[in-house]
Amino acid sequence: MASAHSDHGHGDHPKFLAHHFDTPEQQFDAAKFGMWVFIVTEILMFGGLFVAYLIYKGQEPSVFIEAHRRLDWKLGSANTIVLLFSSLTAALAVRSSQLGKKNETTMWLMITIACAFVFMGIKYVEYSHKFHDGLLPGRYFTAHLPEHAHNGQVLPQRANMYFALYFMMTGLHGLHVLIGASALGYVLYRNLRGDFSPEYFTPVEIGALYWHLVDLVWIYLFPLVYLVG
Amino acid sequence: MSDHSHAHDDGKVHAHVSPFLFMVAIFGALVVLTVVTVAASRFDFGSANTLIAVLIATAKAALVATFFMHLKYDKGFHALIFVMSFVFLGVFLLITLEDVDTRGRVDNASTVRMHERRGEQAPGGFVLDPRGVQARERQPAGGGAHH
Amino acid sequence: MATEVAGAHGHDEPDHLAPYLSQEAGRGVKGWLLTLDHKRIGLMYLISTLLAFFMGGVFALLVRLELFAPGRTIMSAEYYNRAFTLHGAIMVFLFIIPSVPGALGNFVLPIMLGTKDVAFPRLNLLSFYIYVIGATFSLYSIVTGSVDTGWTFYTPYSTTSQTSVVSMVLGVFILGFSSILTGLNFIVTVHKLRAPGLHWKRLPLFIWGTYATSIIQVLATPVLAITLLLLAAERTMGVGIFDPALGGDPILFQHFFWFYSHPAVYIMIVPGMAVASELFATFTRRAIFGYFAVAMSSLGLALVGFLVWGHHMFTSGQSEWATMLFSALTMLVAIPSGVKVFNWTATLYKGSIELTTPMLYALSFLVLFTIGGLTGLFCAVLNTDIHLHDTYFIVAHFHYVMMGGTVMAFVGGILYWWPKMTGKLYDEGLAKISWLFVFVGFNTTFLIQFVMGSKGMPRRYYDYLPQFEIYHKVSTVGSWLLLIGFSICAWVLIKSLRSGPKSPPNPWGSAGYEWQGTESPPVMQNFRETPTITRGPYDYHLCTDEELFDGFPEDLKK
Amino acid sequence: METMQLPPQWSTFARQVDWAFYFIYYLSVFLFVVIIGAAMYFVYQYRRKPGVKAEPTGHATVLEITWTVSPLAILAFLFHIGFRGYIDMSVAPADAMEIRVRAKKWSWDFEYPNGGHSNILHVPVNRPVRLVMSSEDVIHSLYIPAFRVKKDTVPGFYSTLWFEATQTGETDLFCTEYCGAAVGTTEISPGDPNVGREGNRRHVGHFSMITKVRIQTMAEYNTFLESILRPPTDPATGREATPEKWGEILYRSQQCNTCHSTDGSAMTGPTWRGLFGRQRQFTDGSSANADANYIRQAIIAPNAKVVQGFNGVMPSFAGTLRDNQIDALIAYIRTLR
Ligand code: HEA
Ligand code: HEA
Ligand code: HEC
Ligand code: CUA
Ligand SMILES: [Cu+2]
Repeated sequence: MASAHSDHGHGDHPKFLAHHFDTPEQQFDAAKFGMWVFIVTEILMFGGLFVAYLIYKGQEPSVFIEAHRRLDWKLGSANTIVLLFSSLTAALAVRSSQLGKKNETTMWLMITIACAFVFMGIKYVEYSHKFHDGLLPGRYFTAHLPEHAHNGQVLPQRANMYFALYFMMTGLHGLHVLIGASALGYVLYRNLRGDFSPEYFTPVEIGALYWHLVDLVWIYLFPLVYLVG
Repeated sequence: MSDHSHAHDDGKVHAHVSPFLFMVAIFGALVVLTVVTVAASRFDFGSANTLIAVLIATAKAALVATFFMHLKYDKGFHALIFVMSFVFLGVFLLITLEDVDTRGRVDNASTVRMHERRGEQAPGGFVLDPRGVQARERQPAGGGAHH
Repeated sequence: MATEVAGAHGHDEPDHLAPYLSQEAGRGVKGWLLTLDHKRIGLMYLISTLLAFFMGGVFALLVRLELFAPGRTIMSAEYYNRAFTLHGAIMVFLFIIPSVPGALGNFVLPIMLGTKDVAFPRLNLLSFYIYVIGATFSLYSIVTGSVDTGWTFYTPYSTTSQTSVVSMVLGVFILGFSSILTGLNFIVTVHKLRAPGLHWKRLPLFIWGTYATSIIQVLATPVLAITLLLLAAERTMGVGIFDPALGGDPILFQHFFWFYSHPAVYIMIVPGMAVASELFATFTRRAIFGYFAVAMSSLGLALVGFLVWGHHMFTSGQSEWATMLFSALTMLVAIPSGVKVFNWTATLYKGSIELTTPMLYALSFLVLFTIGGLTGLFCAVLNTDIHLHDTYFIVAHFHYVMMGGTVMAFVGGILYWWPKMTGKLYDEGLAKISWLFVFVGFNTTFLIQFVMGSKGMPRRYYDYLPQFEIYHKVSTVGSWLLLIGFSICAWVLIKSLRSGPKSPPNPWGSAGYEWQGTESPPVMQNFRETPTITRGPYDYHLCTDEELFDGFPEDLKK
Repeated sequence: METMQLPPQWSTFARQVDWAFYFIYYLSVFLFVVIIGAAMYFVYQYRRKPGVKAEPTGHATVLEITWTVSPLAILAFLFHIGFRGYIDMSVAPADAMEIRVRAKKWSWDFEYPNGGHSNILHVPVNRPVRLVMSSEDVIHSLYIPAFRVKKDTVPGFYSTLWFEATQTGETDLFCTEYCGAAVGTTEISPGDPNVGREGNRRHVGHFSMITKVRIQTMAEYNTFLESILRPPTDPATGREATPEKWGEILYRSQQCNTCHSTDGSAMTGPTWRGLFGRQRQFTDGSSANADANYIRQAIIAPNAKVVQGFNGVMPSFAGTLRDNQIDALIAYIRTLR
């Protein structure tokens, strides 16, 4: 508590500073630390799926290789670039709000959110394709039937496991994209309202951190699921 | 707060502002690595495939974390807990893999899906859909280990 | 420095210098349900977790009653299966995991840290409501057919059970988030909001324990979340990751489940140990022996606890290699637990011991946890566990650690901080009687279960062979003694609320920061002025016994 | 030998396990008495007395290091004894006799090398026996306390277990992995090996998935093996049972009665009363006449066609029931007009 005793007359207690914090720095650090701890929990949550994926892949590599050919690596790559780019714009949004450039922040945030929608759009195309081909998880998997043959070939029925994991992983990730986009939407709203300044840009920073996490998960998901069968 | 008060004593937020072009350069590097990983997947490195993919992904993740997420200019503790989360995940993965990989080593009829000697599949397991008979014939030899 | 002006606040603005229970600190129902104050939230947790304990206890009594005689006694087999599942699930997820951190931690932690609130008060309220929503889902599951899977939800039984598994699983999933957010909040609070002068080596052991617990909550609970999500997806969409009929591996489910649930047993016990440390210090008037070792052993338990989950799977068909590895690693957890037990015992040596009810509970904790922990070793040793696994020996083991350990510490902690929380004293004489019933009742119920288990009585049995009847009878009678004990205890608390004498600020003469620096009950912002810490939490040697009650010579105030 | 804490020692493992158990037991008693004894003594000796202050806590680094490090030695030893015992339990001798165990809700089926089946486990004494186990629905676990052995049976996997009995006699075999219960009560026969003290109807489930292990001399065991290939003796006539009677015995011993009634009431499965020769409607819209072939099919592959109004929960008895047993069941169902 560096300036422990200056917390009384509300005069030098800025509006954005909650009553139980002494300094803006303390509040900023706490928020950021909190977000990092939260990121840790997200990593472990997604991690569970990655563990399941790697274990089943290790058990039946050839089935997984055959199954992963049914994903469209081009769409996957496109989505990778979209997310990487949105990560850049999110970082730039933080930068511009640090510099107090409100309009620029608005622009970067809007681009980031737009990227989220592009990503979900591409996902939609991919998903509807999979549904159509009977590439559904577990019990609903039908791509081993002759009517779903692809270039005259059908998948082994065991490939159901690959798609179970594919849908769980990308589905949960997609959900995070939506949550992240909504969080950024809220940040955007507060930015438009003029809440932020070079002294106070915590929500932008926190929102962007979360968005980078969404990107991080995809960075692992893309090569493991789309590229290495 | 005792652990941060030494850094600055004016209590204001002091965050590092990264140069614009630097950020764009990082993005460029990420795109290049994406191209590399796609290109690498065209070649078969055998069992190293997954490892290579994970290594490239880790390089990308490191770039995002260090520069976009400002870990480089942040408290060391944040980097520590970030890395620790991967360590704990590693423990989970490795010991679980250890189990799955070593089943049936001591007794080859134990915890395996197929009875070696009788060639009978364990009941209650994977049921082949009768409609997919043709599919089964097409299956590559390696993948059928558990059928 | 008491220059705060109440008038500076608007009408609805709570008065930061009014006692937190008073109307000025927040009016009516809204002042409670929408409060951001950690003390009020702590109290709301206290009430909810006690309700959960009561509910879990009722199911326990039903289970015991059914087992009083062989064959059908009061219910059918299907309902018995629901009863023990709900007993286990409620006790674990609704009661014991949120109990100490949620209720006592929320109340005491910020005060001990010399701060006004936790780092994220809004998040704190949110975790409480997430808890409520999760509990509601679980209750919904109970009324719509309930669950009969056991608290462990093993597949493929849980994927095929006809009962209302999905809503229970979602309930527990949601409760998990509550637990994660509380842990996150505490970690940040401990790091960022300590009062000036309160460096790590001066942290009370309660804080160390809660901090270690929070680390486990944050690292382990997400894996439970994904496990339960997969289970729900399994039931609703048939994804098949854990379903052998679709090529999945049920043993993998057990890995996933125990990767959370073993660390979770330390989420349950470490806060209990944390409370016990405070009680031992206060009622021996002495610093805990080996403070540093006790603090580090909490972290040690948190970390080593992540390496041993497979000891629940020795007979599951897990590979022999993994089995041996897990057995070896499990041995290691005895070390930090042992360090704690030895240090508490050493603290008693040359203390000035007062046998108040909280101290009696702390001593019960010591005795019962030692029994529970030592019997854990029978489970950790491979060839004995093969025999004991899934028998009543295991049931007795975990009741000794959970009920004999955590619940004893929790009740001790409630009584100890009761004057701080409510500003009222309770009836010590009656409380001691209730303790006696609880202690004797507990041992009657569970000691005999060790014998029954090692003789071969399997757990989760609705009916049993005649040779086990006598053990079950004794055990059931014990559960009635427990009921009497807890009923008296509930009466003690209710009586204190209604007509207890007003408590002085520090009725126990404790040197703890929370007793020295605040009123009982504390004001809304805890301290009239920000404290500066100049001494350790257990520095009894710095003052005379008389001074203890009125405040240290070089008090927190200066 | 049976002790206070443990069941009789009827297998070669038992002595080793019990030794480990009692070693930890006395170690624990010793530690408990020392630690808690000391604590209680301190509580008495240093009770609060007016004018006596607690002595400030000092340091005793050597003591602290001792009690942190020395338990390691004990723990290493504990691991060692458990490990040795476990290795013995994991590796069956090469000459072990193999018995196939099939678990299902809520009964055990044991298949002997000669192809015969029983639902009580018969084993010869002083001969290593290896069980190769499987389950077709949920996880169960086979537990024989007197042998100190236990192993889960996991659907989709095989698991193994071995032991060598050292004494003839009869002892209990339990299911120790929770596996649910049937709705309501079920009719049982007096000869049922399971527990039941509620007359001829009782609850069945995980807790009733109990049977016996009968340890016999080699000669007795061989006689038993002979007998399971023939119809059993009819208690009423004392001679070999007729097919109809055998079918009735199987109806109970194979636990068909947990799901099928013979009195016309529907339980988990359709009643058998009046089944034979009736027209059956299936959930897929098709229909068939319940003749002998149909019934055989319904027993071997029950879920190929599911009768309307029911769920396909009946387990397949292929591999469990032999042809002449199925014939006997058909003969029995024929009598239920
Ligand atoms: C609060 C909860 C809690 C705690 C603290 C513990 C503590 C321990 N538990 Fe327990 N356990 C449970 C809750 C808990 N357990 C539950 C709920 C289950 C069953 C779940 C289910 O199936 O439903 C279970 C089951 C369980 C099993 C699985 C049994 C089975 O199903 O087959 C095992 C196996 O290793 C085990 C071991 C241990 C060990 C080694 C410890 C150790 O941490 C104990 C360490 C403590 C001591 C050893 C005593 C003090 C130390 C000394 C006095 C030092 C000197 C001692 C020596 C050198 C020996 N436990
Ligand atoms: C925190 C954990 C906890 C606690 C405290 C308890 C407490 C008790 N438990 Fe247990 N129990 C479990 C966790 C716990 N349990 C778990 C996880 C399982 C495994 C489930 C499974 O297999 O899936 C289990 C299983 C279990 C079984 C085994 C069932 C079986 O395998 O078939 C039995 C049987 O005796 C039992 C009994 C009891 C009894 C008699 C108590 C008693 O101590 C209860 C005493 C409490 C009361 C008597 C309540 C009365 C309270 C009041 C009157 C106060 C009033 C309060 C207010 C007014 C606010 N429990
Ligand atoms: C777990 C419950 C269960 C058990 C045990 C069980 N069945 Fe069934 N059985 C069913 C159900 C449910 C159906 C109806 C659905 C179907 O046709 O698969 C059925 C259908 C049948 C049918 C066809 C009946 C009809 O009405 O068309 C026959 C024949 C049959 N069972 C014989 C047996 C025999 C013989 C046994 C024991 C050796 C047995 N069942 C054990 C549940 C069971
Ligand atoms: Cu079968 Cu329990
Ligand atoms: Cu455990």
